[in-house]
Order: sequence, then structure tokens, then C-alpha cells
Amino acid sequence: MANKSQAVFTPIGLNKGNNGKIDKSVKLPPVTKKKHSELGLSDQDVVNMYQQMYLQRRFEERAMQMYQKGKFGGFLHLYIGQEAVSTGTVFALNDDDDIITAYRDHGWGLVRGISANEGMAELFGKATGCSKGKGGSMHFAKTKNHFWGGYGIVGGHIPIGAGLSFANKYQENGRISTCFFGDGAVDQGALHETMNMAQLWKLPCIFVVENNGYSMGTAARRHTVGEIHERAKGYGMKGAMFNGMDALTVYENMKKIADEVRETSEPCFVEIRTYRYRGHSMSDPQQYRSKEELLEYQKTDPVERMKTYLLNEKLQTEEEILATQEKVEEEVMASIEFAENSPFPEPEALYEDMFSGEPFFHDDQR
Amino acid sequence: MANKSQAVFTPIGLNKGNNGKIDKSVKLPPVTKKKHSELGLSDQDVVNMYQQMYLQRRFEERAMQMYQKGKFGGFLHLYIGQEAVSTGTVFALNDDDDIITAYRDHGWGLVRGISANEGMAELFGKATGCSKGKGGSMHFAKTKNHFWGGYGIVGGHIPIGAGLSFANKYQENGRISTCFFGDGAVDQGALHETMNMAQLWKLPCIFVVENNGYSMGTAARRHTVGEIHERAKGYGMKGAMFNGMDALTVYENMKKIADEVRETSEPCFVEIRTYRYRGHSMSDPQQYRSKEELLEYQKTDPVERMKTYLLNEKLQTEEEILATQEKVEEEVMASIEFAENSPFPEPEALYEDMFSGEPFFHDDQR
Amino acid sequence: MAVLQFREALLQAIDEEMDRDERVFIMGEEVAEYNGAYKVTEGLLDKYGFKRVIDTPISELGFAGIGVGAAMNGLRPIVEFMTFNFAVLAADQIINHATKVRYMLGGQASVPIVFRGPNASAGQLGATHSVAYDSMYAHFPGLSVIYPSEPDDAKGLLKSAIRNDDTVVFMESEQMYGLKGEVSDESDYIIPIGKAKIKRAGDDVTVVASGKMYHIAKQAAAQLEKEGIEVELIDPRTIKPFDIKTVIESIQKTNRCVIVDEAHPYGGMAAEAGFLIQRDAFDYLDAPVLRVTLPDVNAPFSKPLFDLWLPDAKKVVQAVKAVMYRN
Amino acid sequence: MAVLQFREALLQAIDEEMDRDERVFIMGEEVAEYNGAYKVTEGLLDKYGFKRVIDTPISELGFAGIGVGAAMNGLRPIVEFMTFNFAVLAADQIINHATKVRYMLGGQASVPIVFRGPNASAGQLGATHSVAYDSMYAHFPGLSVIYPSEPDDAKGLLKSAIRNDDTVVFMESEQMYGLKGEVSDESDYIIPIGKAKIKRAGDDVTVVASGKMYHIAKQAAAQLEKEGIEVELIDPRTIKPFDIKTVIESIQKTNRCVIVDEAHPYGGMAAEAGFLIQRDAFDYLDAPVLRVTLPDVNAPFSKPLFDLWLPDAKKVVQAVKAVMYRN
Ligand SMILES: Cc1ncc(C[n+]2csc(CCOP(=O)(O)OP(=O)(O)O)c2C)c(N)n1
Ligand SMILES: Cc1ncc(C[n+]2csc(CCOP(=O)(O)OP(=O)(O)O)c2C)c(N)n1
Ligand SMILES: [Mg+2]
Ligand SMILES: [Mg+2]
Repeated sequence: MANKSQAVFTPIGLNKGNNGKIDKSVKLPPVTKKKHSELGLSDQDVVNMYQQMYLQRRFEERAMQMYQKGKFGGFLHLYIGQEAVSTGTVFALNDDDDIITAYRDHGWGLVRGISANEGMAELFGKATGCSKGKGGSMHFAKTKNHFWGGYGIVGGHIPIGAGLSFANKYQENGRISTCFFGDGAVDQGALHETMNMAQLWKLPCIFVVENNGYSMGTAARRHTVGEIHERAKGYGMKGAMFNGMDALTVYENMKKIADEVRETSEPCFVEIRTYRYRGHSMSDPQQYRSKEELLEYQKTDPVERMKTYLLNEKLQTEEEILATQEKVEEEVMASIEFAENSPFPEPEALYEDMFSGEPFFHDDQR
Repeated sequence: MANKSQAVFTPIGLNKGNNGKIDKSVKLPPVTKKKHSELGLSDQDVVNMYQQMYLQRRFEERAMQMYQKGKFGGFLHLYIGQEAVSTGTVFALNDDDDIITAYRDHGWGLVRGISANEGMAELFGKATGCSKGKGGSMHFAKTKNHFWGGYGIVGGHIPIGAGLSFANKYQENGRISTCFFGDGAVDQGALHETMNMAQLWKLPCIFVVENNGYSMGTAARRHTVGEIHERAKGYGMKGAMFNGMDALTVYENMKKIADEVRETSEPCFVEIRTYRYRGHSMSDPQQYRSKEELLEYQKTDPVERMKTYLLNEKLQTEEEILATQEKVEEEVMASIEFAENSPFPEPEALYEDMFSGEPFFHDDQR
Repeated sequence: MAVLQFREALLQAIDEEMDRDERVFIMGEEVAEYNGAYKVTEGLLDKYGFKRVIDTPISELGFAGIGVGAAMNGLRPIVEFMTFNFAVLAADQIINHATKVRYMLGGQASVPIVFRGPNASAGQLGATHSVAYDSMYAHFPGLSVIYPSEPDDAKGLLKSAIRNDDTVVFMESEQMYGLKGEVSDESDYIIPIGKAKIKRAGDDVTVVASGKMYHIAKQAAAQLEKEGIEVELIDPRTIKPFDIKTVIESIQKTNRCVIVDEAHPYGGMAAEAGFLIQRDAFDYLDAPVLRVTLPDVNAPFSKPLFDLWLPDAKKVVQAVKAVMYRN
Repeated sequence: MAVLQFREALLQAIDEEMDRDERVFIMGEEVAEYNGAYKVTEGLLDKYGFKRVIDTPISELGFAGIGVGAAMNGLRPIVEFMTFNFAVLAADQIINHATKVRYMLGGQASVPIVFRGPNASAGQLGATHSVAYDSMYAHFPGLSVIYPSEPDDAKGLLKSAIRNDDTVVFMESEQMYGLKGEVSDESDYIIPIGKAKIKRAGDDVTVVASGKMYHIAKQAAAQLEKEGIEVELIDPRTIKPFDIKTVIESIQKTNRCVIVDEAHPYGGMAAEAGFLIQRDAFDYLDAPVLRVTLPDVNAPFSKPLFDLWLPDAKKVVQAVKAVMYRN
């Protein structure tokens, strides 16, 4: 370290300052003690939740392999470790409530009805992909299921999420909208502007920070001050913070919040604490965190936890779970085949989907 | 009112909703009970403060007349009613502490050493103006006195203010910087981004909202949620709120805050409650507030209050005050003459002051 | 034909479209209770109420984005910026979202939104309030950019813009809001986007000018007429799509062209149109295409400097004479 | 001459200037502890410490503005954007502040700041991560815009940019960071801003291309050589100030010109250069100036569509043949 440096601006991170101590980037609050039945979930619901989470996990693990084999390019941001958030939320919402998220979007897409086929084909850039191969990993979407997609500009979709909910209120359709983004996005001015308007205009919107401890290589405490959920206070907005490594906890809280938002047409700001197991994207050497830290959080793995729950509560036997897993595995493997065998978009597709009305291309040289 | 409208977004304002009740747009907290001597101000200081405030007042009243006579064009935003804020602050700061503000900047310029001549000439667009006639009303500046100017993009100078203080910390020069903006600017994303970084990086900066009740025609409660000073909480930033219609109160508070910021190199977020007596700019019909409301606040006029204080404390006699007033009046009248008689910039000036280094103009057709 | 102010023509367009379609609403700073910073929205609050006429905080990025989301979810927002100089703060929503969402999602969403407000300079407002942004937005795929010069165009094109199923940037001029002109009485008056209009026929030189510059060019044409030079004056009306066909047809007759553009020179509409003309009408040109633009310098406050900065009829006259090799 | 990667050349430039001048510091997302998202700032934190190498939150508008304020108050910031696609959020600070403050204040402040980072596309990153912004910034007065193509240019020009007393936008390419090239060993190697470089001499056609497109044009020139066509290849290196003089001198020899531009067509560098050429070298042109640009459509993700979207050597070859009236 240079001794020229007296003043320090950004807080110092693990590598440079901590003498190897484990610096847990997110503190996980306790999970719910309630059983699924107390939460109003049927046995089958829980089985489905597990299947959904397992699908998200395996889909991404396989996607990673395909990426490493060079099957497709671009960025690949994996949601692995965060599946309880998407799953608990989608089970808590009505099917026509709106969801919008950032680029770490595969889990969200799958649980909101993008098939493994459509998802894998999108990654491969095929015409059969959910976004016709135009969007790739960062832009999964299925708008007819009210999943408005993933977005690549950090924070850019926050006002859009509020806009979805503006339209819901305007149309008095009883739907609420939910907008998910990372801890890194909290620092964008768009959040502040949107929070103020959402509260002032009473928009039925839930803003959710998936605090997974890091914005790329920067630990949350190094990029944003204080406790994230406390930002709500400055706006007199309702807020909450809970554990995102347990789907039942997410379900319980999101259900309560969604009911309240729907009832009052007032927004809520939520911090869900979770953890990203993989690097930010595929090119991340991950030197900003210790192996020990990663291992700590892997002990709380949301997919494993759900499996244990199924067993403990005797909702399924080992064999039944294995059967689910095999089914999912086949679905994912089939999706790879589907993606491989699907056609790329035709050259004309380059000019399609730009306009809803009459298309125009300046100085069109085709 | 259309009965088509069920959902309401923005809260309803005076005109449409209040049945003529006086809706005070800012609640003024009590002023300090301390005498100037207890605050460490000499008798002469207070006399000077009065003179400064009176100068700001008369300068702008005359400027308004000149504008109405068509002596100059552009926007003219008057600071009338808010003079205690600039004056109390400048007396509380060191002379080399940095100040930056928005377009409502005449008062700030005058109290930081722009002469009435330089100020009036700037309004007239003359080469002898403080900004050589390039900036006009919105861009008074005197950087050698550490007054970095007025800025016309609402919120745009907030990160710049933090940047001034970044440089002060970097250069370890013991200076702090202060950044003033309106209640309307509070809603800009730039504020949020800057607050977070200022707190995270411990920048010696005071962010001050001059809450004068209105952002153009929109009462504060109609454009921003909650109590403005409470925004600090979300960032764990120190905050304060006080009465800005009394220069001694401003002095007392700003002095304490400046000392602390200098000492700790930590930022502070301050709401100073004040009131704008005139329209937003010269073209404002002011239908968004009642005459009664305006009258209420005029009872707390900061210039009058200071005069009363001088008399009550027997710091000056009526005659002495009259002499000050006459002196100021002469100064202002002389500035009009100075501005009238000053030359406009030469045509070459159009291309000057764009570059500090070597100038270049694309496709220069001169 | 009724004679209306520019602002009245805009107001009629908005009013008619709001009346026609419940999904249309307007939001922006001071549009509701204040009746519009420049009175374009006067009376709309009284007529349509608080649900459809919405005052926003000074949060350009945020409310532009709320507009985009609302458009995606079934509404047809008109978002007013107090000027496009402030819309720079919302550029991410216009450039990175409004015009890209549909494509990225493979056509699964539409963004039928109009961003409108005054563009360019309006007298001595200084460097941060005077830039013409029409050319900048025209650079980006998917955006229609409209900058009309007369009340009739303004009405017909704004109605088209509001009905358009994609993102439109509609630019006005503070200084032209009071301008009067005849406006069609047609009950549902629509001008299609992307059609230039020949506003003065002439054989000698084609002059292209939109928005505020149209009026400068018109003055120049009147002066030139006295000297026996007949200008064919084309108002493109929409900066994008740009009706190059009409311009080139005119040049095939005149063989000469001057473009007047309120933007700074580098990469403005004049550069683009000029490029296309030299490429597509090379053999028809008897002289190079010339342009009259702002200089590559910020807007000054001081009156004489400002007057020097803004293109005027004199410069247009000079350019026209230059392409005619006359002095 | 040492052979360096593009990123190493940039790093050397930053390192040398930080070493030379205590006022120079660098900030941006992931520039410090992560050693740079694309490793341009590798090792700088270890060498210069936390005061001068600063990780920022994802607050482009905010940290760009802090940079502007710091520059006004005596420092010389280098502000890194992870890409210029994200800098759209900071456009207000670049366009409305960095380049206007000095003028509005009548020369009372300077803003010696460098905004740098990757520009344009970098493979299949989709619509929001692929736009070339050099032309857009060149539109605004006061900004130098640099987009070099080779490590040597990058080093010499970045050092110039850091020493420049005004605002400079310095653009790189993610896809070129690994590109190797010879870099001058001169101890304090400076290339003046605003000078084009003739990188290949030829008599038949002048081709202008900068940044990533330079390499496409170079491939095309090699192919054309085989067919007996000698291209004079000019790399403007700085998009603004644009060295039109060098280009026109070349055209006076070749009488033909093709411009390759990574921007969308409307109002890009190609439009501007083409406009100037037809105006100032009208009598030398034996054919219209042609351009090869992106189409006016967003960047698609899918590989074959993306490859179709990005200009390639084939298109340049076609354009060159077209201006030679060959098929
Ligand atoms: C405006 C903008 N700035 C920077 C980036 C580059 N970038 C992409 S993701 C990312 C980190 C975001 O972290 P976080 O919000 O915590 O989400 P996570 O990746 O943890 O899900 C950065 C810096 C971007 N895409 N957009
Ligand atoms: C980014 C931006 N948006 C809008 C405007 C137009 N505008 C100028 S001042 C103003 C109101 C600001 O009010 P406030 O911040 O409370 O300051 P005050 O006028 O009360 O001093 C508005 C909307 C602007 N100049 N900049
Ligand atoms: Mg994160
Ligand atoms: Mg105010």
C-alpha cells in the first residue's frame, strides 16, 4: 500500500483491510417458525415450490456448462443462491400481479412460466427463445404472464416498475406491481425519484432490494451507507427486511405485504437478504470475498433447505424427491437439445420488433 | 372538476382543494433566543449583517424595476425573503469555505463579495459583470472568493458541491464546502447519489435545502413526501432543521454545523425553512398561494427583524440605520448607472471562455 | 380555418386525444394546477381532473420512466418536459429504455409514449437552457422526432404522435407558443409523421428548415425574392423519419441546397441531410450543399452575443447566394 | 518499441500521469480493489493507495458530478465509466455542466477532467450495452472526443487528455483491450489531440475509420489490395476536434472517399465528415462520399443477427468499389 495515501474515501474491503477475517457481507435475520399450513400453503404448494426452485438451480447450472462450452456468448449472471426470493414471491402474488427485475432474471422467468425450452433457447440466441433471441440472458420476459422482463441498466427499471403500478392504479384493475433490484441499484438516483413519487402518489408497488451482499466486486457496506431497508424512513414509506434464503419466510412476508399494498394502494420498500453463490458474471475472479464466507452462506442453501423441509414434514419421501429431481433434470436436458436444434432468427428478424406501429429505418440500405 | 377522475396521484393544492383556508407551506420553528454577543458576534458584525441584508434586498428590488423597464432579458429569480440564509451562513463560514448554489443566487453573490456594480452589470449582460455577461442572473459567481456560482439545472450542482468538498479533503486544506438548493431540488436523483457518497466517503460538505415552501407553483407537500430534513436519516447522516427568517438563528446553527463538519470531516444535511416573497420568476401569476399566506410570512421579514434587533439592542439609532440604508441605496443606484454605461462584450467574446487550454471550434465559420 | 396560437393548437390536439381515448394522460412539472409553465395545458385539469393531468416533482428521470412503464402496461402517456434541456436527465429512459424495451423483449411490449416540450433556445437563458436536442434524439433507432414550425403542423402532428404506437419525441419552442397561424378545421385533423411540406415553391435554391429556423428561412426567402432569387422552402416537420425524397425531388429542380439547423454543427440534421443529398443527388448538384447552424460554442447570456450566436436571415441569405455563386 | 496490449498502454498512460501529478486521481465502479472491470486500472490501488484510486457506487450522475466539482476545485480527475452506455445517466453532468461551467462563469473556473471507458458494442451484450456514443458527444461544444484504435495512439492521446485543461471524453473498446501493438518507448510520449494519422498510403480511395472500425477498414484495405485497389486509410483518432484537413488533402489525391463509422447513421461522424467533404472538396470528388455504419436498428443479442448488425470488411469493400464505380 502506498504511504502517500492519507485520506481514504471508499471504505476498505476484505482484501486490503481485514487480515483474513470473515467479513459477512449480509447478516441474515432468522427464518419463519411457521409451518406451511399455518401460512395457508397446501402440501402440494410446497412440493411445487421445491420443484420450481430445483428447476431454477439446475437450469442455471446447465446454462453455465453450456456457456463454458462456448454454446452462447454475452453476459451470464446466475441467480444461484437466491431462488427462494423468486419462488416465495411468485407464490405470494396473484398471477396477474406484475413483476419486473434486473438482468439476473432467469429464476424469475422460469417461476413465472417461461419454459426451460424458451429460456435455454433465449440464452442460445434462438428464434424460439422467450424473447426471440433478441434479448439473451439479461432480457428474459413473458409479458402475458405479467413478467415484464430483466433489464441491463442498473436501476433503469425501477421507475418502469412504478409505471406498471401507476397503470394498474389508473385502470383500477386490482393488480399490484413488484420491482426487484440489487443492492448496487440502491445507489442510483432513479430509486430516490421513484420512491418519492410512489409514496406521494400512493402507487401500489413493492420495491424489493435483493441484497446479496455484493454489487459486482463491491461489498454492500463499501457502496451504500447504513441499513438498506432504513432508506424507506426518509420517505415515510412502509418497509420490511427479512431472510431470503428460505422460501417460506419470503412467502410469508411477501404475502402480508402484497395484501397490504393491494388494500391500501400504498407502496412498500423491502430488503430481502440473500446471497449470490457464483461470481457476478462468468468472468469474475471473486477475489473480493473469502471462500469461508461463501461456505457460510452455502450452509443456508435455499434449495437444500426446502428439500429438508419436505422430508422433515413428511410431505415427500426421498424417492419422490428424487423423482422430481429427475423430472427437472430431464426437462433441463431436453431444453438444451431444444435450444441446440432450434433455428437462429432469420436475417429479416434484425429489423423486426423495433416498432409496434409502422416501422421506419433511417437510410435503410437493405 | 371532472367527475371522471377517481384516482388521484399528486396531492391536491390550495386552489382546488382547500376552500380558501390558509395553507402554510412551511412551518417555521422558533428563532434563537440568544443575543449576538452570546453567539460570538461583535456589535459591528451585526451592523454589517444588516447592511448586507439590506443591500441584497434593495439590489433585487431595483433589479426587478430594471427588468420591468426592459433593461435586460432572461429569467430573473428573486431571493427576496431569504436574505437571512445567505447572510447568516456567510458570517458563520470561513472566507475560504466554498459555497455553491442554484439560480436564485444574487443574495449569495453579493454577500460573498460580488459588488453591486459587478452584479447589476451581469444582469444587464455587460462585459463588466461578474461573469462577463456570459451567465446573467442565474450564473453569478466569484470563484476567487470561493463562491462557485449559481446553476440553472435543478439539482445539477449538488454533486458538484460534493466534488468541491472532495477536493478539499483530498488537498487537506481545512476548507469545507456548502451546497444550497431549493426544496424542489430535493426530488432529483442527484441528491440521493450524492448523499450516499458524501456519507460513505466522509466528505466535509454541508447540504442545505432552502425550503421556501414552493418549487415554482408546487407547494412542498405536493412534490416531496414527509419532512425534508428527515431524509438524512436514511443515510445515517447528521441533520438539522431551523428557522431561516432570522440571520442570528442561521448564524448560530450554521456556525455549529460548520465547526463540526470541519472537525469530523463528515457531511451534514440541513433544512432551513424560509419563504420566497416574490413569484418564482418574473412571469409567475402566483395563483398557487393565497395573499393571506404571503402576508403571514412577511410579518417575519428577515431584514425588518434585523433592523428591529439593532434598535432593541441599541446597536444603532434610527438615524444610523437610515444612513446605512441611504448608503446602500446609493450603491445600488450607482450600480444601475455603472451597468447602463458599461460596454456589452465585444463580438469576439462569443468565442472566449470556452476553454482553459487551447480553444477549438468545429467548422468555425468566422 | 381558425387562427390559433401555437400553444392553442397543441392544447387542442391534446384535448381532442384525451377526449377520444381514456388511456391518454399528461404529466409533467406544473402541467396541472399551474396550467402549464407555458400554458400549453391550460384548462386540462379542470376538464379531466387529477387522475389524468398530473403535476410531477422535478424528477425527470423518474417520471419519464414511470411514463415508460405506464405505456408498457396499457396507457398512453404524454410526458411534458419543461424544456428538452432538462430531459437530458431522463436520457437513460428515452434512449436506453423507451426505444429498446420492445426490441429486447422480442416484441412482447410496446411503448406508446410522447415526450414533449420546448426545445432549443428561448432568448437569453444561458448555456444550460438553449440547446436544440432534435438531432441528438434522431441519432437513436426507433424514435420519431418531430419539430414543427406552425400551428397547423403542430396540431396535426401532435395528434399523430399521441396515436402512434411507439415512442415519439415532440419538440416545440417557447418563443413560438404565441405564434398565430391558420389551423385546419377538419374534425379529426391528422398529419402523418414523416412527410415534409413544401411551404414555398421556387426554382432557384432549395432551403430546408424546421421549427424556429423555418421562420428565419422564410424571412430570408422574402428578402431573396426581392433580389430575384426564388427559394423553394421545405419544412421537414419531422426530423426523423426524415423525408429526404421530397428534398431530393426539389433539388433535382433547383440543383442547389441550403439547410438551416438550430443545432450545433457537428452531426446535426443539416449534416445528415447534407450527407444524404450529396450521396443521392450527386449528379444534380451545381454547388455543394451549405448549412447555416449555431456555432460550436455555448449559448451566451448577453443580448448582443446571443443575437450573434443564433442563426439569422442574413446568414441564410448569404448561404443561398453562395450556392448560387452570387455575391 | 515495446509491444503492449491496449489496456496496458492505457494503464501506462494513467500510471505515468498519476506519478507525475499528485492532482490526478481515478474513480469509477470497480476501479480499485477489483483492479478494474476490464483490468485497465490493475495495480493502481497498490501503487497509489485509497486516496487516489477510488471505487464508486453505481451512481454515474453523482460521481461524474463529484468529478466536475473536484476538477473545478484544483484536481484532475479521471472518471471511468464501466461503459459509455451507462454514462447516459451522467449526461447532464457532461453536457450541461462539465462543458458549460467555464463559459457561464465567464472563465472563472476550469474543468480539467477525463471521462473514459469502453464505447460501443462488445459482442452479444444486447441493445442497452452496444451503442457508440462518440458522435453524440462530439455534437456538443467544448468537448474533445477521442476514440483511438491502437495501443500507441491510446497511450499518447490519453496522456494528452489527462494533461488537457478542459473536458475530454476518451473512448475505448472492451473488445480491443487485449489488442497488441507497438508503443513508443519515448519517455514522455504525447500525441496532440486533434491530429489524424494516415495509417496506410494509397492513391485510389480515401477511407476514414476510427476505433474498432479502423480494424475493419484495415481488413478491407488488405482485401482490396489484392484486387489492385490502393486504399489510403486515415484514422482520425480524435472524433472532435476532427482533422478534416488531413482527410481533404487525401481526397485531393484520391478523389473518392468512404467513411466507416460505428455509430448509427443519423448524424454520426460519417455524416459530419461527409458533409464537410462535399462542401470543402466538392470539385475534387469523382463520386459521392459513401459511408458504412450500423443500421438504424438496436443491437440484437443473437449471434447471427449481431454479426449482421455490426459493419464488417465486406461492406467496406463494397462501398469502396462503389465509389470506384467497379463491381
Ligand atoms: C447504469 C449501470 N451502471 C453499471 C452497470 C454495470 N453493472 C452491471 S451489474 C453491476 C452490479 C450490480 O449489483 P447489484 O445491483 O447488487 O445486483 P446483483 O448483481 O448483485 O444482482 C454493475 C456495476 C450497469 N449495467 N448499468
Ligand atoms: C432539471 C430541471 N428541471 C426543471 C427546471 C425548471 N425549474 C427551474 S426552477 C424550478 C423550481 C425549483 O424550485 P426549488 O428547488 O424549490 O427552488 P426555488 O425556486 O424555490 O428557489 C423548476 C421546475 C430546471 N431548471 N431544471
Ligand atoms: Mg448485489
Ligand atoms: Mg423552493
